[in-house]
Amino acid sequence: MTIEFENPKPVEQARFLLQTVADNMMRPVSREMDENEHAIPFGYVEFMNTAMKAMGSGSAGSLAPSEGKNSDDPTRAKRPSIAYQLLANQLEMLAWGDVGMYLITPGGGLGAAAVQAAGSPEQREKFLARFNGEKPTFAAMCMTEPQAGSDTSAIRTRAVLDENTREWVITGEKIFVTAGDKSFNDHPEFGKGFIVVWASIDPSAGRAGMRSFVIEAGTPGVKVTKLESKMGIRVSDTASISLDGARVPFENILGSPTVERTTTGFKGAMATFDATRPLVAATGVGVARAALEEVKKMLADQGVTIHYGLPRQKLSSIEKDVIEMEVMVKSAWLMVMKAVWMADNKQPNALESSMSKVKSGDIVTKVTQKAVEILGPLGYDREFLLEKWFRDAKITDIYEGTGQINRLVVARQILGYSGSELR
Amino acid sequence: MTIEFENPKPVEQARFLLQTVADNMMRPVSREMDENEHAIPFGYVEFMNTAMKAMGSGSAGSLAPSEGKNSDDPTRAKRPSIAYQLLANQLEMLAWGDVGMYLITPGGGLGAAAVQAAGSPEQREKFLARFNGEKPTFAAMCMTEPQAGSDTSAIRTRAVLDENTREWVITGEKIFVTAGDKSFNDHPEFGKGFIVVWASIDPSAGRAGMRSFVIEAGTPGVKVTKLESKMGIRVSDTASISLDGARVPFENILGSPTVERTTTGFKGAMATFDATRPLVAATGVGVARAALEEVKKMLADQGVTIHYGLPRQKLSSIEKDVIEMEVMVKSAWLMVMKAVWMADNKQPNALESSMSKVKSGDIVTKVTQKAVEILGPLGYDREFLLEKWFRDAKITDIYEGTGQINRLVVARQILGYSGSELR
Amino acid sequence: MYGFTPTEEQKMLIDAVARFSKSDLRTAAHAAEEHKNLAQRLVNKGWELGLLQASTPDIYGGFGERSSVTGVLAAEELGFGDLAGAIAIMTPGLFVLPILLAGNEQQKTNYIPQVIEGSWRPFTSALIEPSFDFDPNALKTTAKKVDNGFVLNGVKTYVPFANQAEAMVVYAALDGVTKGFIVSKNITGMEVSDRIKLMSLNALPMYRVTFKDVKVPETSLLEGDFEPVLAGMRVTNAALAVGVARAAFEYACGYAKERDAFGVKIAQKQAIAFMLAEMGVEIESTRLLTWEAAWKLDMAKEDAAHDAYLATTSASDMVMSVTDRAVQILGGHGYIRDHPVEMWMRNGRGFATFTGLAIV
Amino acid sequence: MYGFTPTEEQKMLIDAVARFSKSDLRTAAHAAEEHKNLAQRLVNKGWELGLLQASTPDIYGGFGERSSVTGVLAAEELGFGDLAGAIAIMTPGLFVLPILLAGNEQQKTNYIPQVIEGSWRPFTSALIEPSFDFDPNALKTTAKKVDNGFVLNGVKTYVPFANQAEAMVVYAALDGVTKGFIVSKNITGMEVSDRIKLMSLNALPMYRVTFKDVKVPETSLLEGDFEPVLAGMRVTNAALAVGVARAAFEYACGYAKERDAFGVKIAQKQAIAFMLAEMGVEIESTRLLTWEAAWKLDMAKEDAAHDAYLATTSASDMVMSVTDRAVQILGGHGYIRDHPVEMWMRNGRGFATFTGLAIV
Repeated sequence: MTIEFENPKPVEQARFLLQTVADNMMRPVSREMDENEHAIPFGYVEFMNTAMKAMGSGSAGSLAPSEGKNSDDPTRAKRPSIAYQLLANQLEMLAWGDVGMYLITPGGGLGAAAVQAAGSPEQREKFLARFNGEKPTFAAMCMTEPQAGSDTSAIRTRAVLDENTREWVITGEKIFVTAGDKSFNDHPEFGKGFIVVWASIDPSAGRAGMRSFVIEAGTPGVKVTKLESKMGIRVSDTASISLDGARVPFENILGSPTVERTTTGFKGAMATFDATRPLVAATGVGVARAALEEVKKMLADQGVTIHYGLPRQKLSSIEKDVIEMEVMVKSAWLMVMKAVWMADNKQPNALESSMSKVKSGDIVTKVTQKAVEILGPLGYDREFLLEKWFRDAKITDIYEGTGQINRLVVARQILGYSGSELR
Repeated sequence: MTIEFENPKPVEQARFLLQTVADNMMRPVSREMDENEHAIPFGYVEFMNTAMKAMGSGSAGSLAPSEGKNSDDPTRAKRPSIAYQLLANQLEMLAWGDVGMYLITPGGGLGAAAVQAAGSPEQREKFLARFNGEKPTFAAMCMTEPQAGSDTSAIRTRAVLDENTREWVITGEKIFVTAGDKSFNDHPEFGKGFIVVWASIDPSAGRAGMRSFVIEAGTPGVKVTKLESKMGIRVSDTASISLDGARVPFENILGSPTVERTTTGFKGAMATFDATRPLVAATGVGVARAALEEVKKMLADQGVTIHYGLPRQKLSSIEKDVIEMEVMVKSAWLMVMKAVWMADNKQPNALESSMSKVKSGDIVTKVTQKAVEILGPLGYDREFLLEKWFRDAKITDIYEGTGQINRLVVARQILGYSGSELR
Repeated sequence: MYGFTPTEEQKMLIDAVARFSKSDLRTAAHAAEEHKNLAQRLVNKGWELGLLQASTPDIYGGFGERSSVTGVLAAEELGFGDLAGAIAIMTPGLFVLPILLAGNEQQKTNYIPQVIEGSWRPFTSALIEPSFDFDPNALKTTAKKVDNGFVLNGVKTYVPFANQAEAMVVYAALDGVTKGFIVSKNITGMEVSDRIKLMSLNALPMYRVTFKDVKVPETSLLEGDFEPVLAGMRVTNAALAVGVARAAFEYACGYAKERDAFGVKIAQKQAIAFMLAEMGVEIESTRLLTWEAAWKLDMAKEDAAHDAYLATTSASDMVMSVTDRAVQILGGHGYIRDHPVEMWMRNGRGFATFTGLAIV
Repeated sequence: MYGFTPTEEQKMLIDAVARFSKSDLRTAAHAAEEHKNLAQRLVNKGWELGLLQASTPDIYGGFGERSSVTGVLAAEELGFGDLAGAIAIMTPGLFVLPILLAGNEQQKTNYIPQVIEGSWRPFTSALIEPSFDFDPNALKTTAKKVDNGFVLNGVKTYVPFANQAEAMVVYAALDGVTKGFIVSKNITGMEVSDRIKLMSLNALPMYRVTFKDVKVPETSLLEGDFEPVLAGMRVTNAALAVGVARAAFEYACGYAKERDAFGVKIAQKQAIAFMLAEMGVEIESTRLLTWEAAWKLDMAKEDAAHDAYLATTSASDMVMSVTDRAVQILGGHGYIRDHPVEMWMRNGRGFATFTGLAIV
């Protein structure tokens, strides 16, 4: 083991490749997609579906962690995996391109990640194969409910087993489902996706009774009732999904169908957060870096040079701001890298994972806010992308656990407190 | 009623006078007093004892709110009192001079304020007359205990009535008693002072059982056990006081000797905070203003001009900092003025009072920290006073309710929550 | 003396503004922003509150004297309702008040009554320029003295209602000093762009205006100092920011007291409660800075312009922070446009740039 | 590859430093600060850890190659124990490492072994100058080329052990470029002031040193670039700041978990817990910046100096904020000198100025 800070070749190659994607497939349509909220950038989606296969990832593995795959791969047995590091870099670069478009990259996203993390080998095979198909295919995670946000224990969606048909009958309301429309509704351009729905199979058991269910696109009783109009990441469809007695095959439950009075199942979901938080953080860093680079470029175009190395007393206000932004972006990225490196090295990273999310949510907000301010009348104008990134950025500190929830997680880890000791 | 922002003449005169005091009696000895932690600046103390009488205040009224006095004064009947405004201005100016020295201004301080607020007319006469004597005289408030800081309900000091002698027998440990030594111990230069001790007469009654007692200097069973070494305000003696069966005359209890199951008595103490918090806030503003003015002066001496009116993009980092410091000092002062103006106008000001304390604690910390930073190697050097003000400043956000406690109070007021609804 | 209570007269006016702002502006705000269209009916109704008229002496068709204090009280209320609506209603003031402050008698008589006496009509002004370090005291738009007048050259942006404006005050550097010029519509060399698109204020039609060798007569020059005009714009900007911040703050308070999580209302969590407390403190501190600066303007104090600058500096940071935290408190709900806080956050960032869009 | 774990060798060294720092430096820190006196025994013991020796090749009397990464790991641990003690122990490095980095072979052979091979002896350097905008790349102390040498003029301050230093590296602007000069004690024209008094570091003897027409021979010039020296100072400053911040953070965590208020431990209050969480995040983020910069220095990456600057910039703000919050968490107890946090807060503010007091 050693302390070092250099990307291995595959990571550099992936960054180079995705930089090209960002430059050519994302940035040129960013503004148009933002202005036409519910339009779909088919060009990007189809390109990525092909490109990811060319990159040897192709399925959920590309944009969701796939530890299984790596540990199965004998060639990788001897050196530590870099799968998460690779992924974080890919996501950072895509988000640098357009974080909204990144969110609708085909491959299954969080839905596939859930199957990957909590499904049996049979389930993985059954549900994940589709992401290797010709058509771009989506899957979505349905967790949040109108009255249950950060407090997932308040989830009201119920799954009841119909003993006669051996089907789960699921009823409830889900909101904030990323890619919910593309995953569930019929789009001729896309393959058949699914949604993963969190529901209780035994409300009296609290969190121990929580399970997730794979629900195939088009299942009767399930309906996308609304696509949200959002501040930013407008190209990403955020759906409300209503389930009214939706019938789901018994074997679509992820995890055990019986309830033990432990919260293992739920902790599984929380462990997914440990894996996904640094990845979300990576996307925040991508947006922040985009804004920082654009500010420097626009300032340079105006003849403004940033002098580094000076005492603060000799800096201009803009120089001080830009240097602080650079510190923020750089340190947030290092925190992401540490968290994913730990994941790759099978080290528990609940603390570092949440820390990276706290940091990223914080800095992407500050950096984009400062970027718009520095550019004055130009920063605020939709002629440039800075104002869009300001809007896109804010979601980083909200989804996958708000900054507040992640501070709680960090504090509990630091203090050695349980959830009941520090509420 | 109208909106206006001009000091009436008496306030301007008081400011002018105290500016002279600050310039001539405080600043010249500030450094020396800071370096010799437990020395007493007799010159200042004696001067102020005389000066305050000349200013027509002389007693507790000068440095503690004295609503009674004003409403008794028939000439003031027609226009609203400006007593609190005057006081806030006096304190701000003294703190501008040296906030540690301000804290040992004779006149009774918080101890006298407690008698003023909670005592009967007889008690006021009996205990407060001494502050008009020839010798500088001190009184102190003893509330905090080793295990009871912000949480005053945890006070363990007990007062038990000895039915035979009709004396209260008081036992407990008090810490952080400002001017505890000067108030209780024998100093030939000073008059005989007292301490006001908070104790429970009925622990089963919780806060309803809390009372304060006037304990004359030198009372047997009471001992100053320690003078704290502090980060700043070193000229102000901060004492630990131990009470071991101290016997106090029955009539020295402030408030009712019987316990009703309400928290009226305790709320009285809390109401004192409404009165004193903006005054503490005023002292914070004084320190902050001192630092800001010194920074501007030292920069001007180095040929650095602060340009106002420019867009942030054209400011230097120092200009931006100084302008922000100015915004902070100015707005904190306005919040103090509003809180004391409300007090003068008999408007409930619990919200504004705590807001001003939050703001002042916040800004004096930031301003003095920035001041030291801006002056670089000079800011950190004990050759100048900036580093001292940095140390003096921090107490503002701690005493009379920490920034956190005051945020709680503000939030409860804003949200309409009780203490049990928002803990 | 100090005082923190409006006069009875001010109270009556402000109450009327507050009622309109809450019941009319606020309720229309969401649709106006989404459909990029503000109902003229609403603007007219706001105009009829008579704020500008009350700031204009009767010899010019109004019924009062300008009071910046009254103005900032009103601006806060309007901003609390809806920023785009507030600016639209106040736009004719951008034309009238600079003339009142810096114009000569003839200019006042010629121009002010026609604006003041009728219903709301598009008179505006052009100050902001499309450069990152736009500085109202160092304009890139120039005025050159020529025979019988001046020639204007330059580009302005963020000009409300420029496309339909009957006249506007255009600011330009005359020998390096900012001066206002009255420019009527359809003047040769002036070109109005398509409507510009900003991060917010979609309800408000704003334009870029280019001046290419635009010849204006000598009588178009406002000879008076620009400083009090700019100071007036700055306190107005600050007051509008306080209004927007208060809107977000109150909304977040209400939400936090309703929203359950982990068995309590989220407002009962210190993390949320402390944010709200700090938001409250910051709003109040900027409000008081704004009031004092306005009062100093009214009293013609020497440091009034200085204080106006401090107030708007404070306001820009405060409103960004407060509106950001309001979104944060609402979490995912804060991010969707069904709730108004995300719009206030978009408004919020703009105040660093909005000085010049309104004046009281 | 990325990696975040020290090598086995580094771990052993760091563990030894950490043990010393905790058991020796920390326990002595309070008395040393209060009595303005650091026990020489302690400094010697720290010296015997061999940090500088391990950074010095064996041809100059040491037993290793300089590694900035190892250096910052050690510096964090020393700073965690006590900043004044840390700087005292590291002071000879201020003399040795610049010679190693920028000196010629003869200078290395002449000077380094005598420092390295014995017990701790006062060799130091003089970089900081008493001006508010002190800039190591634009020194006011000048070196002028004359026959057979240079003439130094200027004033230095914050020079550790200047009164007893057997030799020091003095930095001066030679044709506007910062260069180091080796200056021996008792040289004509050099005057050492009385001990200076700062806000903290009272245990550390520091002095102002005036150079008036001080003539030094040609051989005293360190011809190499100052940039890597400065970068080394900057990462060290950052690492020491991380150490101090971590000390305050851990102390505050411990206190918050012990202290009761309102029926719970104060750490169970979100207001306190969130502060601790943020402190933890900020410490870690600066630590990683510091590590990366140090690694880049070791790898001689082009942007190493740039990153070192960012690390120390981050550190200065971070350590101020963390130590301030540690005091705040302790409340009144944080303000009294019985607890170490107030000293750490005083240390904390100094890092904006301390670059130049240590190098690894």
